[in-house]
Amino acid sequence: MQVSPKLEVIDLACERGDHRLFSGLGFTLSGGELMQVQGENGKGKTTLLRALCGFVQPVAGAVHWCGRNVEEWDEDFHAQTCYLGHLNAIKDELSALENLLLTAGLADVQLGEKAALDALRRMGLRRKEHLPVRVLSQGQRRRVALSRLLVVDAALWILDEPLTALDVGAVDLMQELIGEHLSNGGMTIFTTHQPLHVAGIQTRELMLS
Amino acid sequence: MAINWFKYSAPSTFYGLAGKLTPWFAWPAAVLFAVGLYIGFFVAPTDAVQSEAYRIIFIHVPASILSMFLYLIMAGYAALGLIFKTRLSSMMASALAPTGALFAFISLWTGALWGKPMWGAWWVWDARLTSELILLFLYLGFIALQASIEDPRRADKASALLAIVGSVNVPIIYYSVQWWNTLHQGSTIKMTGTSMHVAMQQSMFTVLVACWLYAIAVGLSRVRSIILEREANTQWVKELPEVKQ
Amino acid sequence: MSMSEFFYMNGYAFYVWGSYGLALLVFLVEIAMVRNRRKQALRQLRLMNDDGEAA
Amino acid sequence: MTSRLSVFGLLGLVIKRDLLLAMRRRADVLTTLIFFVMVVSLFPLGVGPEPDMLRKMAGGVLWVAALLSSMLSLPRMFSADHIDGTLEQMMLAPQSLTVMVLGKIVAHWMLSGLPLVLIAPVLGLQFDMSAEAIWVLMLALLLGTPVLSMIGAVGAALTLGLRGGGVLVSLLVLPLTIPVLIFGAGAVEAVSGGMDAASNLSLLGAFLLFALVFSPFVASQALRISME
Repeated sequence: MQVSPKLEVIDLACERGDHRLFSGLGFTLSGGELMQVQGENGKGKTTLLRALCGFVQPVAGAVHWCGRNVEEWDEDFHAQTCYLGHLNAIKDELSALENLLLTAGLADVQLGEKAALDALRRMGLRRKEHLPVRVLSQGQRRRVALSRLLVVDAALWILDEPLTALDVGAVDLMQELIGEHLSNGGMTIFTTHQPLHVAGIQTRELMLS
Repeated sequence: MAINWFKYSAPSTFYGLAGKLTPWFAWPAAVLFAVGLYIGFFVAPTDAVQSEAYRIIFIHVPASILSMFLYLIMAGYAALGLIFKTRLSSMMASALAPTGALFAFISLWTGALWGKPMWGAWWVWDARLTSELILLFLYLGFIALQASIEDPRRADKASALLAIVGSVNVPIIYYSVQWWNTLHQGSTIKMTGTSMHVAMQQSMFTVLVACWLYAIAVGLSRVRSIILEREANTQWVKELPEVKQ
Repeated sequence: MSMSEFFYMNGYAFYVWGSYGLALLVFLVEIAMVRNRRKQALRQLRLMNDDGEAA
Repeated sequence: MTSRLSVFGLLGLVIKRDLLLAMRRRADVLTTLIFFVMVVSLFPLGVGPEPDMLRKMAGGVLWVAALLSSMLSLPRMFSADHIDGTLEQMMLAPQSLTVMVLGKIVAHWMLSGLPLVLIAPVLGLQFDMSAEAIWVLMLALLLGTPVLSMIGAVGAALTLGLRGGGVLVSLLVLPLTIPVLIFGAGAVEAVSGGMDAASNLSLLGAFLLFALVFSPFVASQALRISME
């Protein structure tokens, strides 16, 4: 039985050091929804996203996925999320293709070389697939990192500044990808300092202050 | 009559409690030190073999015992803090570490000063002295790890894990050093227990109790400072009379 | 037993008093350290409080 | 849910990945090995070339040098993955972190411990060791160096991303490795003294099993603490 995925944040509070970043935070995100986390620097946008992933232990409150606390979900929850942080999580020594294949392997996704190449080409990395990532530009590296979204079948995308270093074409591509993801019943929560609009989707906004 | 222990595990309550308790440990410690050393120096007779030099054991043995036990207690507190997320236990662990390290240092120093007249060498690779040295290293590692992590919560957890790994290792280290020692037929400090004069035992025991009380008193007052440092942003700290003045 | 005999320790004065002297020194230093830490913590807190009231 | 990789599949994947990365950056592996050879070669220069004395020291010297060179490579075990964000992704992977950590430990040992085992006979000859002693030395190193990588992994995970982490990790790990040093060097010494090394070697084997059971889990917990 396929349950429609749902992310619930209940009365969440997080601290950095002794400093309370936010408290009493609550929202629900269902399939097909897009949420942008807003707030000035240092208000805890990244911390919130990391708390959703389970990197940061919240001081109070809980995160529920499909009605169950994510602490109980453990690895099954991770199989349904894809997190992209400030860091690209790619290896300079390896080629774009090798990086993507390894990423997929660790994420437990059966990925053939053909599919991996397709994903990279879709991200605009044609003819760059076999180059060591070392020689690619910042924007191209970001594209390699983003190609993970295409191969990992995750319902929840958690994207921290996904548009960093991307050019206009790539931003359009990202908007398109997110649109497809949402129309397939997925959901996305992200932060950005650049405008990101997905055609036909009302972006929900969450203000941290 | 049920005492609510959890009430006392809140740093705000414990701060006051520790302040009240400290003198109750500190003064008896001072008195017992005086009594123990009086017995040790004036009542206990001169040893036939070691002459007066044996009187070093009245401080050496209690310091060694304390350094070992404090490590285990520290690891226990750290583990409690890690498992039950009680901040106070983690604070207790970090409050005990310097005291334990200093006892290990005293034990090494007095061991050396005892070894010189007995075996003619400042340092013998005796099993107990070697273990004590390794114990000091373990303490230093714990303190260094805690000092180099800025976020106190990560520092607590990381050092707790280290202390647990360390305390699992302590018996292994102890027995391997002992095995190594017998293999190399090194000299071993032996105090023929049964022939010890009653006054010697009394003195050593009294100093041991004094050391315990001292360690508790110092630990309690250090944990008070740690509470103040960690809870600096809370209202109850700001309202303390000693802060307000 | 005279005082000088007691301090002479039958020739082991250096070892015996060296041990107890150091132990005493360590205890005193540690007590001083603990007191100093408390003083520092309180000073820090008062400074923070002053800031808070000024702001 | 998804089709899970088997434990061994995952283990193999992580090991293959780390070895592949190391092959692209061969210098790192070589520096550890060269360091080991250098430290061992310094001892005769320091204490004199009398074969009798060297033979007696050989086991201890080689073991201390192995300990130091494995400390040298420890900080690298997780730091590269930490800096580029791969570690975050590993922790988010729908697979057991403990198994992944075990994979990294095995890879670390293959790159830093195994080369030492293989070069040890050459160094043993420098110290005029008997053939039998060299065999026992290799066997002891084969059993003991994985333990160093395992204990080291806990230290490396605890000091992840800290200032001065490199020195700190040695400070934390070295005292814990003393039993390995004692029994490792003891095995060589026993054989040189005409005794049986079996008890030493079986104790080393016991340490290996003990560390194998606990250290990957403890190291993965340490990583979680450090990543928060």
